[in-house]
Formats: sequence, structure tokens, C-alpha cells
Amino acid sequence: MAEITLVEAVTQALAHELDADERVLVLGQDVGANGGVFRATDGLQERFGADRVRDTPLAETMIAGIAVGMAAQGLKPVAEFQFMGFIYPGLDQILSHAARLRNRSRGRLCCPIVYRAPYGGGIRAPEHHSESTEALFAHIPGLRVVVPSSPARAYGLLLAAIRDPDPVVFLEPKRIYRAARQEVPDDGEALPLDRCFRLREGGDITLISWGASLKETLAAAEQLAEDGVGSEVIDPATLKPLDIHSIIDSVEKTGRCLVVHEAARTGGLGAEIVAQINDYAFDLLRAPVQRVTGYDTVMPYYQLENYYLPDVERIVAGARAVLDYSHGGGR
Amino acid sequence: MAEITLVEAVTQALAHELDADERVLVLGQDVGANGGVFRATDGLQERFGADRVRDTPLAETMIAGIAVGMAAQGLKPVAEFQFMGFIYPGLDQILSHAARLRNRSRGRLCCPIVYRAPYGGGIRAPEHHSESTEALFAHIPGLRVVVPSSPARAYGLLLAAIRDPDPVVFLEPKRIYRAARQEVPDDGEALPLDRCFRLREGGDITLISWGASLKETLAAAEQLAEDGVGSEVIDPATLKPLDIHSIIDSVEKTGRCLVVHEAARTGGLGAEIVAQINDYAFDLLRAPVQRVTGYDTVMPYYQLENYYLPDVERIVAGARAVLDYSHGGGR
Amino acid sequence: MHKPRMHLVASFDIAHLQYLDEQGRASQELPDFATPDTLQALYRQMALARLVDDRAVKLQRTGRLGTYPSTLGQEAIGVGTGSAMDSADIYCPYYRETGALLERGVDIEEILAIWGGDERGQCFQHAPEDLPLCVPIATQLLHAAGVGVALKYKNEHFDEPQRVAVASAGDGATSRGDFYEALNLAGVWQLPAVFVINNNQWAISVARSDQTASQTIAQKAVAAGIPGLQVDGNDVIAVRAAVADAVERARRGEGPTLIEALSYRLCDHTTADDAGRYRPAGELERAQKREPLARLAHYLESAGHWNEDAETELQRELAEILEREVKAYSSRSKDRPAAMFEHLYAELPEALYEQHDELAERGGDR
Amino acid sequence: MHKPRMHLVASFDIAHLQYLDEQGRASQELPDFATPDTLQALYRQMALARLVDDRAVKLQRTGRLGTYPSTLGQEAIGVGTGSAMDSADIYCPYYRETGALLERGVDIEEILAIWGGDERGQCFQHAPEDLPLCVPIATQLLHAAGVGVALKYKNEHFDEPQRVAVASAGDGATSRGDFYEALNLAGVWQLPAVFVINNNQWAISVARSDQTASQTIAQKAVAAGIPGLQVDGNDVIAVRAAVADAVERARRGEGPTLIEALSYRLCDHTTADDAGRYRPAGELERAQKREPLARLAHYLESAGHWNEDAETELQRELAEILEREVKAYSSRSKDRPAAMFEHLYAELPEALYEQHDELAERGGDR
Ligand SMILES: Cc1ncc(C[n+]2csc(CCOP(=O)(O)OP(=O)(O)O)c2C)c(N)n1
Ligand SMILES: Cc1ncc(C[n+]2csc(CCOP(=O)(O)OP(=O)(O)O)c2C)c(N)n1
Ligand SMILES: [Mg+2]
Ligand SMILES: [Mg+2]
Repeated sequence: MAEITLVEAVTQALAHELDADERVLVLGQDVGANGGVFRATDGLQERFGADRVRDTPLAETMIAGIAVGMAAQGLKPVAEFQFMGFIYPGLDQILSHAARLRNRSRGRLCCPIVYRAPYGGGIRAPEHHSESTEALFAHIPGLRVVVPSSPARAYGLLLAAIRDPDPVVFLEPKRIYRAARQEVPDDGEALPLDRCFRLREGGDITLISWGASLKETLAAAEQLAEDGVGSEVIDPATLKPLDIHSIIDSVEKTGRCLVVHEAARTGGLGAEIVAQINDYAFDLLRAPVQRVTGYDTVMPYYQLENYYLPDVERIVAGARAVLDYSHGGGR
Repeated sequence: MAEITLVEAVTQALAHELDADERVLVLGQDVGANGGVFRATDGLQERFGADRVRDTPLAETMIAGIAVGMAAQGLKPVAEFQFMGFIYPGLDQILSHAARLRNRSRGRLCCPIVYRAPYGGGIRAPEHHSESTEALFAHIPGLRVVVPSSPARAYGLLLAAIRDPDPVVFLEPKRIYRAARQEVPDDGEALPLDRCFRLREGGDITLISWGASLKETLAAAEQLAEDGVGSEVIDPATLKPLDIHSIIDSVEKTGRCLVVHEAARTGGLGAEIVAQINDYAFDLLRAPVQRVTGYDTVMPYYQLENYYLPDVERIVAGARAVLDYSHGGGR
Repeated sequence: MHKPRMHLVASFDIAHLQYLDEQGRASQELPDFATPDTLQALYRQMALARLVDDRAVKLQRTGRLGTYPSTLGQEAIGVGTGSAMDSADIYCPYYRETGALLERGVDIEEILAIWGGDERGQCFQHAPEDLPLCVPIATQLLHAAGVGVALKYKNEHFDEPQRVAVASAGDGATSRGDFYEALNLAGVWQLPAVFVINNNQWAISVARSDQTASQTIAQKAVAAGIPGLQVDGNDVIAVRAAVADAVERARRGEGPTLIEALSYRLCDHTTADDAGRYRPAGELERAQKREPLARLAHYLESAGHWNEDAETELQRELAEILEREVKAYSSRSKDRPAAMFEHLYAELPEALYEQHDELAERGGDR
Repeated sequence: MHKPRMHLVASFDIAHLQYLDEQGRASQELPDFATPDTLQALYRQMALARLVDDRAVKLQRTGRLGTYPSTLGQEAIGVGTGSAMDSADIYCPYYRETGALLERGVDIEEILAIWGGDERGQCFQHAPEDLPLCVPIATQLLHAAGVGVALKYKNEHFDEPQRVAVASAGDGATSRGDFYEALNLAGVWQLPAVFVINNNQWAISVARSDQTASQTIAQKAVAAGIPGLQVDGNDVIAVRAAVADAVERARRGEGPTLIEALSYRLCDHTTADDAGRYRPAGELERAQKREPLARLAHYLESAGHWNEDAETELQRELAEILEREVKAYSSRSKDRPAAMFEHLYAELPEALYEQHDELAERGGDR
């Protein structure tokens, strides 16, 4: 079996579901003949027809909004926003309608929609092309927010997202779209949307991250291991609803935790994870849970983007600070 | 001097700045002859003219977007969204442009805009009229987010917001628009946008809240006082950037803290406050900082809204849980 | 500089349709559907809408209902639209909709429940595929476009008979990008969709002339390359004829239509509004002369199909229906607090168990 | 049913303007501004834009520039538009703008810096009030409307001479709500604003005909009740004449205009695109025959105002300018990392001191 990249795994999952379920439609800007600007829909229109894989006019509010109407009539739209930076005009329709239709109709209608978007920085892209604002979506009741971090997880989680009866915001870390290859059998096996993935076992510190940042997080874990520090690396993958219990299980063991994310720090999802660890495992913490994140400023144009993104050095330093922490007394 | 309500204090501040600075313009749906659906702009069009106080067509993206162009040309628009639930179509313009223009033009242009919106639930309003999604805005670099909780603070903070050279999202807790009256001299004295307000002193627990929930939080403090518990009540008022140091000062004293907000819990601003207290004062905490918040579901239609909103009972119970917390060991 | 020579590349006409003039006289031969029975039925539904509105406002005034948007004076639009649809078609309503909802079979009790702050009103037991009432202005127009995509797709792929999506909105709504994006998509994808605009001349306090510089709302269709027309929105025959024609064309695969129905809001925007603050003196009185019920009654009377007795009998019958429904509304039990979690997702995620259980406890559910 | 009688309420015509036909022959008397000097200047700017584009693509190919959107084939639109404005007018550009920016006085070095990933390129030293290049499609049209509000207000309240806001966008951009909301506001508030659409027939891979069912983009103005016209976008004289006329009307307080400039994207969408994946065979070749530079050169030659020597001399001069600017670009120092905090707010809030200092340290600033 050939090894495939993350973006190819996305294509494979889309093809699998287009093939399996005629209610599934793919739509977005340039998803047709062009196969998407990242080629995530490459070949799909040719294979399934322009009715199943549709180029839309250039209007994100429209894309977000028609998906609601389509879903209310039993279709399963998989809508692509070309970049996460262009999802915002769709936010009203996602927040006010997609996320609420089931609830406000008391279960009469629902929105089995997947809103996909390439996400994050690090590819020398132009302005507004490097957003990671998952926290905005993770705050919205009624949504699921999913970020895959490997080809296999991209495949399994996207299958699950498409089959899920409720709306899912599926954010694809484009920096690692082609970073690694993996054998991913096209077996239609979905992965659960309510479980964290443990990517590495270790007893000294829990490192939590998702998406592209896991690359640096795993490298940091490797570096820490050279110094004899055992890191447990956890990928929540589904950021909302969050499987906090798997995280707590790990923190129970390590007593120390660092959250790494690319998004701006303030109000990022790291804060919620810190707060929930505090809720459930305060007594077990041997140091405050800390965060290594993007800065609280606008993602810079690409010349400076590597300063913005958490790198191995910052992650190792962050972990060190957690590991070296000792109570100053007080309690 | 007559005592005025919070909404009248808003009007007074708007009138003061319209009078003081010809670059200030008020715009929004129904802000003219109608004086706004809550009468926040009552009488302003008559006094300052339809050129200074403008009814716009019904288009929120437009309202958010033209404010950017107006500000880039040196005006100081104060734009009203009729309810916070209708601000979302404006989010793209606020996030991608208003919050970024200064940075992306390296200081050449800027956006001294105030985006006002009535905010929160509890007034038996129709669907979508009871939103409290301040956390979405508090995550956006380049914005200020301000929530007043009394007539005096509404006046002073709105003056500051209008004078501020950068964009401010100013959220007005409509449940307390007319809940209390206060003497508010029209003296043009602004309040700082970088300081918390301490509304009550106490040594046993720090209660943090903002907007309408402060009403119940203060009532809870009162109730706790009857049992001999001293609560320090803090109103950050400016939620972004957050004056964490005043909060830490209080927590240093009490060692215990509860955050109360009306917004959904997950990814709400409470999480960020918990995380920052952990960052700065972990050793001093005698219990995990806890949260009493709206639930992680859609704000219900009004029959059930009082179940959704944090009430005195839940706040007291939350405070009790923090106060009664004792380490289960582990560390 | 002399004026340059320019070459004409496109031309557009906007036309207006009316059957009954302001005095209730036929201004042209009526369409085939306009039998005495049908016209009486339309009259009945408009009269019922008016009664419901009147009662709803009173219920609000006595604290038994929340904010309510009356359709007073605009009954012909909702009733005309609803009556032009097949029950299998899908309606995507805005919020000012009493007449249309009655036509769609929505219970009066449900309408009252919605405005009484109870999600269960949106269940639409007799219109189970219609979308719930929509408050965020113009957003429902995109839903209608999406429904149109689905209906066309299901017709082509699942051999479903072609159904049509019909949406409504106010004149103010036409200023929003969602309106335009919906029309544009419907045009380029030739969707089976009909967009009906209730041009009641006001968006709360903003007059139609302050909303847009376009001479008509109908001409906004030109931007999307779709047909647009104006109808006399106080003439239920014209509304029904125009909508029925558009629905049939959509059903035949000939694409979408924008219909501007000209009417007037003979009431405050909602019970929370006071139009006295902004409505010019005399305007209401002038508009009252054009209202749709008297107009149709005059026509029916002069044709010998209506009289005082019939009116009395009708009002008696409708009052009875209304009492029954109001009683049903008033005796509804409150929804359980925990219900706010039970339809959030198909299945409650583990992460929400604690919150759900806390709420169930508080509501006495367990 | 027989066809009902309808009453005409509004009519609209869309016209097209051209001065030079595809062979570079005057198809009507040229406007007054079209002196040999002016036409040579326009030609020069188009030629410079083409050189800049060509070099930028090469810089990208060799890793010295990020993604770049060339204006190849569309130079007449930017140059025509820019040359029709006063320097005090305000330009709100989209991203495909080399020609217009050159006209506005933006340095080539600045243009390269923007696409080279350096915010400082947006400083526009010689166009300090123009808005930065705008990437989120159509959003800049609302900024232009807002600028128009301000310019009108400042004229009325601060006695400022009336200036005009000019914005550009692509054909794809006209599908977005922002476009329509901007036009609608400009219409109802009679703003001094001109909206120029570069209809290059493609939005990345989406053909104009899949973008909207409207026969022209110009007719979208009808929805906003404002004038709309089409110009031959490969005829710089027509572009400049139409924009100048619209700008002057706006300056006189006669409101906004929508101008559709018909052209063709003779290149990939950006350096990250491969039009070969979606462009029908032959289309490019056909479009090449209509391109703007050759057309104007032909006209000037046949009128005796251009020849091979002039062309050689021009190319030499422009190449020199380009070398100088590319050198300046290549020798720029990198911005300091901490700069990403220094312009976020007018004054750095205390809450950001720590992060700023950390970054300053990492950047070696302290
Ligand atoms: C997006 C949005 N913005 C604002 C509002 C508040 N609002 C409710 S009704 C209304 C006016 C609507 O006018 P129109 O579209 O003409 O419909 P009408 O109420 O006159 O039938 C406004 C501004 C809203 N519900 N949604
Ligand atoms: C809001 C938004 N959505 C999507 C994109 C990605 N994108 C960049 S250019 C483009 C096509 C634009 O086409 P058009 O408006 O015709 O302008 P052109 O590039 O052809 O000049 C798209 C979809 C974007 N920049 N902004
Ligand atoms: Mg209206
Ligand atoms: Mg284009």
C-alpha cells in the first residue's frame, strides 16, 4: 500500500464518503476542476461529477448558509473555506444557525455539516492566510471542532466528521499537509470524535498539543528524553467537546503539564484546558499548567512568522519551567 | 443632580463626545429618530443632526466595515449593533480589519472605532437577543473589550473608549440598563481602560465578574457576609487587555477565587482568568479557582433563561465550594 | 468634452402586477384560481391572521407573551404566499409571518409558544420540513437557497418530485449581503427557489427610502440575473398569482424569482416598538385605505359572494378557534430546564454530562 | 391561464464604452485628455507594470518572494484607474494592483516588500492615505464606502475640498455580500465613491459564468440604484475616461458609480496557481490578441507618436528603474520580531509587556 500525506488522506476520506453515501456533497471555491488550492479535492469532481463536487461562487456567508438549508433537507454537505482566514464571514451562519438548528427545532431538523478549512501558519503565505482561531469555534455550543495531526487521523476523523449528525468544524493544519507520509488503508474505519490520542508515553510531564504544533511538540519530547525526561504527548484532536478525562488520567500520572498551541495565547483553547485540569486535578498538580503559544498579536507577514510560531526551543523551555517549578510555599 | 440609569449614562457619554469632538459620529440601525431600540441614542439626532447621528441601512457587515474606512480618514465612529446577536456578520471586518489596520500599515493608519452592542440575557427577549459572546472578541489581538456595570462606569468607560485611538468593543449589559440609578456628573472624566474596579473589599475570597452578573455576585457577597465570609468583588470592566495584576493582588490576599460569567463556560473568559491566576499566583491558591457560568448550550428562549443565567444561589454555592475546598493531598 | 458614444449591452424592465385596485374593483380579468370558494378561503385566512395578531398583542400587553411582531395590514402577503405553495414545498419564514404559517398548517398554539419563549413552538407538527421562524435578518434566504440545492439534487438523484423552496423577508432585509448572496447563487445554479419580500415600507424606524436608493426592491433581481417583479401586496390575488407562477416555473426547472410585495405595516414594528416616534403624520391613515381585507371583502360583496351575515358567522367561527388555541397555549406546561441540553447534539457528549445533570437536578427532573 | 397585464415601473440600460478597438484603431473620437504625451505616459506605466510583474514572478520562482498575483493583461485597468484620480483622492486597492499602485506613487520596492512578507511594504510613503493592499475579497469595498462617508463629511463640516474614494475588486468579488452592501450604502447616502471591477473572467478557477447569472457585472449597480457601466478594460483610454468621469461626478456630489472593466487574466491566478488545470484550450490565445499594451502601441504608432526606437529607449529606462528597486528590495534588512507588537495598539498595553520583551530578547533587540 502506498503511503500518503495528510492532504491525500483528506482526499481519500472525501472520496470514500462520496462513494458510500449519495447524500454527501462537497462544495467550495475551486474545489472542482482545480481540485482545491491545496489539492484536497483533487480528482473528485472528475470522479463524482460536478453535481456532487461543486465550485461555488465566491461568498463565504453563502457557503456557510446554504449548507444549513441543504442539511435541513437531509444532505450532508462538506463545505470548504479556502483558508481559515476567510471563514469569518460564515461565522454568523455557523454560530446562529448550523450550531443551533437541532436545538431550536427541538430535534426536528439537524445540520450534519462539515465545514473544512486549511488552518495555521508556517507556509510563507500572504496576509490572512495563516489563521488559527479554533478557540472562536470551541466556544460555540452545538459545534464540534476537530484538528487532525497525521494522515491516519485526518482520514479517520474526517470520516467520523462527515458521518456525525451534527456540524463539525474540521481544521486542517496545512503546514503538515505534506510533511509526512503514512500508510492509511482506505477501509472506511472512522476514529472516535470523543477521545484524545496519546502519541507518546511518559511519566514526567504531559505535553498537550494539536495540529501542526505537534510536530515541534514531539520533537521537544524527543529532546527532553535525551535528558532523561519522560513526556506523555496527548493530541486531543477533537477540541470540542473536549475529552478532558484522558488528559486528567495523564496528569494524574505526571503531575505536570504544558499546553502548546499556535493560536494567540489570551482566550486560546489552552486556557480552557488549564481551567479544566484545575477543576479536576488541582491537588495532583506539582506545578501550574503552563502554555507555550502564539503571541497575543496578529500573525505577522511571513518573514517573521517563525518567531510567532511555537518552536522546539520554546516548547523545551516551557517544559523545563514546568519541570523545574517548585512551590514557593504559600499554601 | 439627577440620578441616571446605565443606558442614560451611555447617552450622556455619547452626547458629551459628540459635543466635544466633531470627528465623532454615531451610526447604527434606528439610532436616529427612534433613539435606538433601548433609547441609548435618545435625542441625539435631534440635537446633533442626522449627519452626526445616522440611521444606517440594515447591514451589519457594512456597519462594521464602513467604520474602518471612516476611521482611516480620521473620523471616530461609534457604531451600534442593535443586539450582540447581530454582531457576527461584522466579525470579519472587526477581526480582519479594524483590529489590524494599525499593525498592518505599521502605524500609518488606525481605527479609533467604538463598536457598541447591548449584551446578555434576562429581559425575556426573543431568540438571538440574549448573547454574551465576549470571549470571541477577547481572543482577537488588537481589540479592546469593555463591559460597564454601573451608570458611572458606563459613562467613564465609554468616554475612554471613544477617545481611545484603537478599536473598542463596548458591550452594554442590557439587563441592568435600567436596574439602578446613580448620580453621574457630566464632567467629561474618563475612566481608565487598563484597571480593574474593586467593588467590595474582603479577605476570604475573591469574586470576579462583569456586566449584569455583578448584580447577583454582589448579592452573593452580601449573603456570604451574613455568614461571616469576607468577599472581595472585582469588576475587570476592560476584559481585554486584562489587568491581571489587580486580580493577583486580591488573590494574594484571599488565596481563593471564583469567576462568574453569563457566557457559556467552555472557552469563556473565565478560563483565561483561571489560567492567568495559575500563571502568577499558583502557590498562593488554597483552592482551585472555580467558575460559575452560563451552561455550554445555546441560551434558551426566555421561559428557561433564568435557569441558564448564574443566580445568587449558584454563586453562593460556587463560592462555598471554593471556600470549603481542602487539599486531598497528592502534591 | 462631448459625450462619448456608448454601446447598449443589456436592458431590464421591472413590472407590477395587480388584480384588485384599492377600491376592491378588478383592474383586469382575474386568474383562474380566483373562484368564489378560493377567494373566501383566502379571506378567511387573512381574517384569522388578523385575529391572532390582535390577540397576541393583547397577550403581550398583559404579560402573557413576549415581544410579538404583528402582520397587521400585511396579511395578504403571507396568506397569498402560503396558499400558492404545495404542502410538500418548503417554507423558510422570517419572523413576521402569522398568515403564511396558518396557511402552512402551523398551529396557532405553536406560533404563540414561540413568542411565549418556548422552543417547542418551532416543532411545526403539521409543517415538519419547514424551517423555524428566523430572527437574524436575511439569514433564512441562504437557507432557502440551500434547501433549493437539496430539492433540485434530490429530484435529479433520488427521483423525488421537484419541490420548491420559498422564503420571505422584509424590505430592510434586502440591504444585507445574505440576501444578495442567496439571489446570486439561486441565479447561477438555477435553483427552485422563490424569494418574497414584504415591503411594508419600514424596517423598524428606517424608511424604505433610507434603506436603498433603488427605485424598486424587485430590480435587485437584476444583480443576480434572475426575474424580479413587483406585486400589489395588499391584493391577495396578485400575491398568490405571482407566487404561484414563480413556484411553477421553479418546479419546471426554470429557476428562481424575486417578488416584491408592496404593502404597509399598519402597526408598530413589534410590541416593543412605538412607531409614533418616527412615523410621519398622516402616513398610517393613508395606508389604511389600501389594506387587504376590506379590499377583498368589497370585491366579494360586489360580486355577490359575501355579506354581513357571512362575516358575522366567520368571525364567530374564527373566534372559537382562537379561544381554543389560546387556551391550549395558556395551559402548556413549562419545558424542562434540562431540555436545553437534550437537543444540542444528537447524543449528549460526555463533556456535558455534569452540566446536564446539574440542570436536571435544579429543574426537579431527578 | 392567459398572461396577466402588468404595468411597467422601472427600466434600466447598461452601456459599454470603448475608444480603441482590438486592432488599436480609434472606434470613436478620443477624449480630450488623450494627447500624445498622456497616452505615452499611460503606455509607459503599463509597460512598467508588466516588467514589475514579470520580475516578481521570477523572484518568486527563485524563492526570493512569496506568492505573487500578476496583473499581466490587465494593466490598462490599474493604470487607467490610477491615472484618473487626483493624488488627494483615496485608493482602496485589492491585491492585483501593480499598475494602479505605480500610478499612486507606491514604490516598486514597497510592492515587492508586501509580497516578500514584510508589513513595512504597506507604508506607502508616497500615498500615505491610501488603504493597504487588501486580501480578504471585497472587504475593501466597504472601507471605500466608509472613506466616502468621511470625505463627504469632511467636505461639509471641515470645508475640505471634496475628495473621492476609489476601490477596485475582481469579478469574483462581486459575489460577496460586502460588495453589494457597499454599493447599496453608497447609493442611499450618495457617497463620493467609485467602484472599479477588474473582470478578468476568472476567480482562480471559477469562470465568470459560474460566478453569477447576470449578463454583465455592471448591471449589479441596478440593485443599489446607482449608475453602472461596462468599459473595454483592455483599452486604457476607455478605463481612464470612465473612471475620470465617475470621479468627477462623485466630486460634484452626484454620487457613486460601478464600472466593470472587461479584460482577461493572461497569467496564472498567482504564482501558487496553475491555470492549465482549468482553463479551456484556446481561450488564452484568443485573449492575448486583445491585450492592452500592443493595442495602445499600435494606435500610437499609426498616429506617428511611437516607434521601435522609442520602445527600446523606454524599455531601457524602465529596466534601470526596476533594477534599482529590486536591489533596494533585496538589500532590505529584516524587520525586528518585536515590531509585531509595536503597532498593535497606539501604546503597548501592560498586559503585553512580557510577551513583547520575550520577543525582543529572541530577536536580539535587547
Ligand atoms: C441581522 C439582524 N440585525 C438586526 C436585527 C434587529 N431587527 C429586527 S427586525 C428589524 C427590522 C427589519 O425590517 P424589515 O426587513 O423591513 O422587516 P419588517 O420587520 O419590516 O417586516 C431589525 C433591524 C435582526 N433581527 N437581525
Ligand atoms: C474572502 C476571501 N475568500 C477567498 C479568498 C481566496 N482567494 C484569493 S483570490 C480569489 C479569487 C478572486 O477572484 P476575483 O475576485 O475575480 O479577482 P482576481 O483574482 O481574478 O483578480 C480567492 C477565492 C480570499 N482572498 N478572500
Ligand atoms: Mg419592513
Ligand atoms: Mg477575476
